[in-house]
Amino acid sequence: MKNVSVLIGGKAGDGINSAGALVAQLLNHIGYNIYLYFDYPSLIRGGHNFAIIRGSEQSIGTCWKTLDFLLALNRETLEQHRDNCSSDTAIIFNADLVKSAGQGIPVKEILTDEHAPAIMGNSAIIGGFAKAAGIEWDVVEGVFKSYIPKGVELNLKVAKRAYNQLETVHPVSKGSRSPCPLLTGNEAIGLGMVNGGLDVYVSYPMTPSSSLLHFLAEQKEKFGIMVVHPENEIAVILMALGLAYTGKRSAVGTSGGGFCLMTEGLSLAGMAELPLTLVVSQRTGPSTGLPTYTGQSDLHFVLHAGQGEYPRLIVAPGDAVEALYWSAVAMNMAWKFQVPAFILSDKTLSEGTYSVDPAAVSDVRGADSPRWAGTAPYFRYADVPSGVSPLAFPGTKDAVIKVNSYAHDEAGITIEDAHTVGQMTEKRLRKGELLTEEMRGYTGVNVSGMHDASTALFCWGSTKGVCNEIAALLGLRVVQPVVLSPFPTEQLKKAIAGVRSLISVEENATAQLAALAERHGIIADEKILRYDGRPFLPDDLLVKVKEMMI
Amino acid sequence: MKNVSVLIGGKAGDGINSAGALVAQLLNHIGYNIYLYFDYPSLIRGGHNFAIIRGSEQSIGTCWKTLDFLLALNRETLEQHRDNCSSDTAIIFNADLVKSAGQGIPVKEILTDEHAPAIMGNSAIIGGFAKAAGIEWDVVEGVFKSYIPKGVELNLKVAKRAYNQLETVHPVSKGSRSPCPLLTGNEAIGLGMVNGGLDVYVSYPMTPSSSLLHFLAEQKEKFGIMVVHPENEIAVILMALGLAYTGKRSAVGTSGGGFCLMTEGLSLAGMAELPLTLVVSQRTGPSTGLPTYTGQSDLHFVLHAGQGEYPRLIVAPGDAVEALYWSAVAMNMAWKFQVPAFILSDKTLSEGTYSVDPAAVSDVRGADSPRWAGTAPYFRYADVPSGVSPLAFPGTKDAVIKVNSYAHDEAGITIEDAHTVGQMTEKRLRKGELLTEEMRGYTGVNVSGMHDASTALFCWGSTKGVCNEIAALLGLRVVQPVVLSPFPTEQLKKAIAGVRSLISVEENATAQLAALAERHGIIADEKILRYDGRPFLPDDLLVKVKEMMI
Amino acid sequence: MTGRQIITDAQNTWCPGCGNFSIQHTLKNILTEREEAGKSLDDVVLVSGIGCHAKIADYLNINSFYSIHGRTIPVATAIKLGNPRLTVICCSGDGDSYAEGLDHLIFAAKRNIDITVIIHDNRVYGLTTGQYTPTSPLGFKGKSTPSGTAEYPFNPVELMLASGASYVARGYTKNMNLLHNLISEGIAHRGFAFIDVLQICATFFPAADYYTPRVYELSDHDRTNFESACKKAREWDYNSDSPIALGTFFQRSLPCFDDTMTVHGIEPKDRQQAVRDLLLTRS
Amino acid sequence: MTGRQIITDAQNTWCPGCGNFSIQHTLKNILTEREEAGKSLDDVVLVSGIGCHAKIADYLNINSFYSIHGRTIPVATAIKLGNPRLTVICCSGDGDSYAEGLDHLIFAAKRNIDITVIIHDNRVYGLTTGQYTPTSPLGFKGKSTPSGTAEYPFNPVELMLASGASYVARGYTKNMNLLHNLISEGIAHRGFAFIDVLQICATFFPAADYYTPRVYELSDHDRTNFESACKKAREWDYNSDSPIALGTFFQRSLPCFDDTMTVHGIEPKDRQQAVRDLLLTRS
Ligand SMILES: Cc1ncc(C[n+]2csc(CCOP(=O)(O)OP(=O)(O)O)c2C)c(N)n1
Ligand SMILES: Cc1ncc(C[n+]2csc(CCOP(=O)(O)OP(=O)(O)O)c2C)c(N)n1
Ligand code: SF4
Ligand code: SF4
Ligand SMILES: [Mg+2]
Ligand SMILES: [Mg+2]
Repeated sequence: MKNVSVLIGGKAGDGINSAGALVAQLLNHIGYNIYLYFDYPSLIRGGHNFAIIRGSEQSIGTCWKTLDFLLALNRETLEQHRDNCSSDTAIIFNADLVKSAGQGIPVKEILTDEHAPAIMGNSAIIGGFAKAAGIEWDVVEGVFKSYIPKGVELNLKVAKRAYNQLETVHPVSKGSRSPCPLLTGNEAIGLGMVNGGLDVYVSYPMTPSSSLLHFLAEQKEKFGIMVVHPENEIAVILMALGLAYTGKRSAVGTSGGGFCLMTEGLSLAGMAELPLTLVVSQRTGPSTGLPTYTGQSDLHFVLHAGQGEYPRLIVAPGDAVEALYWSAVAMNMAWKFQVPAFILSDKTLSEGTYSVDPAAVSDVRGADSPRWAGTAPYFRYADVPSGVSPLAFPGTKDAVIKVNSYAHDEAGITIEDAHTVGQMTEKRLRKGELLTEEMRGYTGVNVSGMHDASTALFCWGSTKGVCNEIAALLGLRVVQPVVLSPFPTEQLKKAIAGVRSLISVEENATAQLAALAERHGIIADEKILRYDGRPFLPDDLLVKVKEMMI
Repeated sequence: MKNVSVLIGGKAGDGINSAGALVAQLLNHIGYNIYLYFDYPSLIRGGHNFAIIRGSEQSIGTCWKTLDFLLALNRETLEQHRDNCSSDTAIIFNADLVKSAGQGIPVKEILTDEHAPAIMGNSAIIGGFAKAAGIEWDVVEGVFKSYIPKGVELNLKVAKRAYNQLETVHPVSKGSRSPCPLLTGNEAIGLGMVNGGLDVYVSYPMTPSSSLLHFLAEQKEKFGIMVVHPENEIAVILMALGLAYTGKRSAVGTSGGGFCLMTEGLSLAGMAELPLTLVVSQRTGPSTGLPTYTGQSDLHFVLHAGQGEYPRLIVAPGDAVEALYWSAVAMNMAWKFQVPAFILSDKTLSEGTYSVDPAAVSDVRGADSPRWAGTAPYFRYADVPSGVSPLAFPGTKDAVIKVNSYAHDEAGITIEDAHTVGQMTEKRLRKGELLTEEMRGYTGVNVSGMHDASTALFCWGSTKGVCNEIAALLGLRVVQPVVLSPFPTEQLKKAIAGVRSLISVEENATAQLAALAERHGIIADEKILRYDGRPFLPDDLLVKVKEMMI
Repeated sequence: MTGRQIITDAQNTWCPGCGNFSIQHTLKNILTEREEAGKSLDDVVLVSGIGCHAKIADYLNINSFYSIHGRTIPVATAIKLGNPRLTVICCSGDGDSYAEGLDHLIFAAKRNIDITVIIHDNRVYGLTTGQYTPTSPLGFKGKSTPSGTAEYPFNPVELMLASGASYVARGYTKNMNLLHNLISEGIAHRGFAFIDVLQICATFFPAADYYTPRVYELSDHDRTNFESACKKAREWDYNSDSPIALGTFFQRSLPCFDDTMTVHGIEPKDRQQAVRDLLLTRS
Repeated sequence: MTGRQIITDAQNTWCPGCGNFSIQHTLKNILTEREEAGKSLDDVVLVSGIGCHAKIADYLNINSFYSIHGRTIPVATAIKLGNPRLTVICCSGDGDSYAEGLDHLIFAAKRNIDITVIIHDNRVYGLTTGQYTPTSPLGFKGKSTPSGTAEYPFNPVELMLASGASYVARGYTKNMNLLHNLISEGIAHRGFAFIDVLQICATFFPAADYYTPRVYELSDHDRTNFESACKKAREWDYNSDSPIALGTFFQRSLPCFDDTMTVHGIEPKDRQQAVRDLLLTRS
């Protein structure tokens, strides 16, 4: 068995997310690459939560519909996921609440016997799963010891009871890779930004960006960063710009509605040429929409947000490894060109968990704007050939540093004459050209699958995972632009050379990537769109792609 | 003489705008079509203001560089506009402050003699101009009596003194049309919205939209409308949506920075399906930019603003007559399809003055959504085939009217299931298709000039005026999409049939209309761009177009 | 509609023990009484923000505008302006109207718009899983401030008094009688009514054990006296330990924004004439 | 830089008689004194919004962040957080910080961030040619309210007291001595300093004839007493006729946000190690 798929489900408040993480670590520790998808409605207790954990010897970024194991903490889990079960699916359930075929665990009895509190019930389920999957006890013990913060011994006792009661019905053979770090997309973005030199993270909570705020707040001492949660998103972005003015590498994070409130500050960043990194994690829109579900419908908004014209970088990583890398790049490019740099994520990426090779952590900080040579007077907007004026920060001897939201001259003083306005606009445009040039040095378009296939799946962001899987099955090419602005037209043209059928696969209703590519002369022949908040599953996508290929 | 061009200039606070309006009325009353351009920096007193008033027997919407008359209230006017003078230019000036060739008026002396206050100095200049242009005294008298609110007799005395002192050096022959109303673009937008049924205008001041707020506030009793100026633009749009919920036809007005703050509310309008009319008047960006100068750089922002996907109407009128008409249409479409409808203007249009045929005022109100039939329960989002659910407003017997920013079911209750999310997204998309269909019944693309020319100027908004002028001179076609969303692809394809060279003429740095057209398969061959805050002048554009045509 | 079912069939997703149930129950009773008194519920509109509190828009079977985070109040203001015959009730959160959209709250008080604002003040962002709000005590350890906040809370009652609110009260979800009276009074009050409700968040700020021994009902208090209202308001600063007054701090009568802004609409054909007349003045 | 030319060469475009000249002059004097006292001007940052007041950013030859309308204060807050050694002065308008961005003002007070906020309170939007603001008197006829406003002003001094500001004062552009003292004190005050300056707008709100006979300087006033600060603050409500107190209403000492938020940065190589360590805990 090269692939294993486990679903654990229960009520919100049942700790499904952490139980899922433990299952993921078990599979990690028996040699698999991991992908975890967490599905939950917008409420705190009750409702139906579930996590799907997949292990594979290939690197993966999507679930598979059919399950090897279904771990049901309640009846609803069983009812909702019947469709995901085959006759081979091993069902493990809390026998106190559920009646089913498969193996029941008398959770209450175990807890009572062990004098353990109710929250340890999940350990029984996980212990049972381990046995059903034939995972050795010492793996369970090791994982529990590493990942259970409190009362690990008692949890182990509870788990062991279930372990001993169940049968190995669906043995999972060991995979070949050594355990590696598991990170959510948001964690990877956070670490990437830290690698890129992040000094201050400013954010107002908004799903699915909040877990990035929580992660960085939790780790702030460790990384020596400041984390600020202000009164609203308008304050967030203006604070980030104030910080950038003092030379601090700042970043903000939000989702669509919060980003709306940042657009005025974004335009200020463009005009004042203040470096800024923005994490925008998409969810289902419009408006409040589905806060805890995914979407890819804000690409054009992010591309054009803010009045007026100014260059911006947009990268849309497809998994945690890419997130780690590109977040550092974004931070660096913001500083190198004094432009806004976006890390465009989506709920699937932000809250999904992926295996990350630690070798992916490299120190990419380094890129920066030139610094002022110190000969007064200082011109904040010196009209140098590159368009990138040397920086100085307040407190620097003899520098009078004036940044300005108005049209301004080289010194940063407001002007209104046509000549200077044109001159400074061109200076900003030149930075854009330089950024385009710079990004040619990066692999802005990923190509995977069969590199010479004449049918290509055209995708961006987290749908990369599912596209890769389908491409492997059908022998297709996958073309995934990671850099979306400046648009990597030439790289993309190369990437699709020989493609006769370009199929855009997007989680929105209007095929936004396809529209963007069209503006650059690249036409998608077909579109497969999903806009109900759920990520594509390989099973469904497979059918749709096959239809297109007839 | 078929064309006459007058510039009047002085300090801010000198009343240049109203003096310009009087000159415009003089030309209006001797039979000319009028265009007035007003140029002023962002300050209250001092600086240099000027108005260029042009009269023509053709309908016009642009200035001409070379002047027939230069009326200089101060020395700066003379210095700044030397380039606009030819040997034929009649220069009239305040002899107390300016020394020049031409005819000086001893303003102080006249005022002293007539015991008139300083502010009446402009009347002397205008009187002098009238004489220099050979305009009969009774025209002056009539215009003064109609347009000077206070102390008209004394003003006339002052004017008469200057009139008597000067020579007719540059006689302006009478034109052939009868006097007609002169309106600024903003006034035309206001009147159009009133015609379209406006109940409440909500706005926070921001140049160049403020004069619309002022105009409607001034006229509110006359039109029976409410005008609200709240704490900021966020409140503005949310108030407009609250009003729409009660059945009031509301509109908002702003410019780029204020519009940023409205984007979250815009997305709410999209999701909650609340009708909303938005006036966005562009100025030079990014950020605060040049508040009193023009630009056309917010098209893509307006096209894509707000997270998520939902249909919207965008119309960009090219002059006051179009503004009057299309503003009413926008208001109606907002209500017919329960969508946001934009009137996209720019400083040149908003604050320019144009001749408007009163026949252009027709009652276009009428379009509306179906109303609820009254059989409870009421479903605010009834999934009818058209996608346009029947409306009811709170206070209606037995109707429970629930609007919602979350994904919701037909009753307006929050849901999170994939099926309903997809269903309601499709309902909203269907409205978009219907809107597209509806707009096919309107002339969404104006074609003027030589209809069969193989070179066409491709423009939008106020640049229509200057393009028309050049086209007339060079025998070109002008293709001006007024409807920008839903994009009138078919009409546009027809409009450019036979065009071999399509030249986009835009007041931005990235050719936004050309980019939009490209996404719809229509490629501009050349681009002429201006981005220094100043509108194109025919003289300059002529040179550039000729270069392209070589 | 009479005898309407006041609670919808929407599934309630508040946590067990959540104070929002008390607020919902109170509103339900008040609506029932209103119907019993022969007043139609068709004229009532509920406006909510986004957060746990806001789900009440789904649960009460009356007209509702389920708005966006922080923007409850401009919507409610406009609904009242659009149709002054409506009774407009705002259910908002402390994150909603004390953080994201504080300015709107202050302006509503300043304008004395005739709406009733109920703040479900659980002193935490519930729906986004537990971050500090402007009323969380100093040092509160939320998910965005795991080592404790660096900010004192502000006192919303004091702020509302300073902003010119004409009805200012504080309730508690564990004192439902009083809550009923305060909300009823707020609705009856002609003008802007503000009620800060100490709402128990069972999951992220379960403060009942703290509040219950400290709360007391205002008595012998002259609600028309601004000075003593301020004094009482300051007794508890949402941070330090002290008795917590519940009840109406202040009430006075002032002109309402919805009255002073009233417009006399004119007939469509008169409007068109008005447009024509206007044009005449420009030619 | 020492002995620097404190006024830039930018052309000044304020109207003749504008009170902004007094504020500029006062700041110029204060900066000169600072330099004379041996403190560098390199460590001073001026942050402004958008409006007539904000043009001061062009005119003073010091570090400046000419921000956007209403957003002066979050920028200033962050500059102080980014580099606590800097002296941060905010010049903001009444439209700016009482309307568009009121929430930020209140939060700055609440946080006690060590910045000095000078509100050029001309009680009108100057730069957009004369609309009412939150401090315009009831019935003010501005361009957006030609038949008079329907709103009472709020009292910013009272609001700031209720928000927890640790230094609260009011100045007047026609009393430059006092203005000098207040701004100097505000800058010297460790914590959030708020100064509402009654600034004459010569064009749209020429109120000198109204103010001059009514203003008086606070004396015999205990600025550490919150109750009496409130009382004095309420004496004039920005609307009715009454004496107008100038001076410092209130001052107290509180922990500053910039202190409590301070972070100890770590070296780039240690950071990378920290990232690696973190990864280890996840595998
Ligand atoms: C503009 C914006 N920012 C952030 C969010 C995310 N968000 C949803 S609810 C909420 C907090 C709600 O807190 P509160 O108003 O106190 O309500 P509670 O859940 O505590 O009832 C936040 C931050 C959002 N929906 N919109
Ligand atoms: C978001 C936004 N809305 C509106 C404006 C237009 N605007 C510029 S200055 C100003 C008012 C300024 O008033 P105030 O702050 O009192 O400054 P003053 O001119 O009176 O000094 C406004 C509304 C803007 N620049 N940005
Ligand atoms: S999180 Fe708190 S406020 Fe939200 S439903 Fe649960 S108990 Fe209520
Ligand atoms: S309008 Fe008023 S505030 Fe602005 S510069 Fe003129 S006098 Fe000063
Ligand atoms: Mg709360
Ligand atoms: Mg002002």
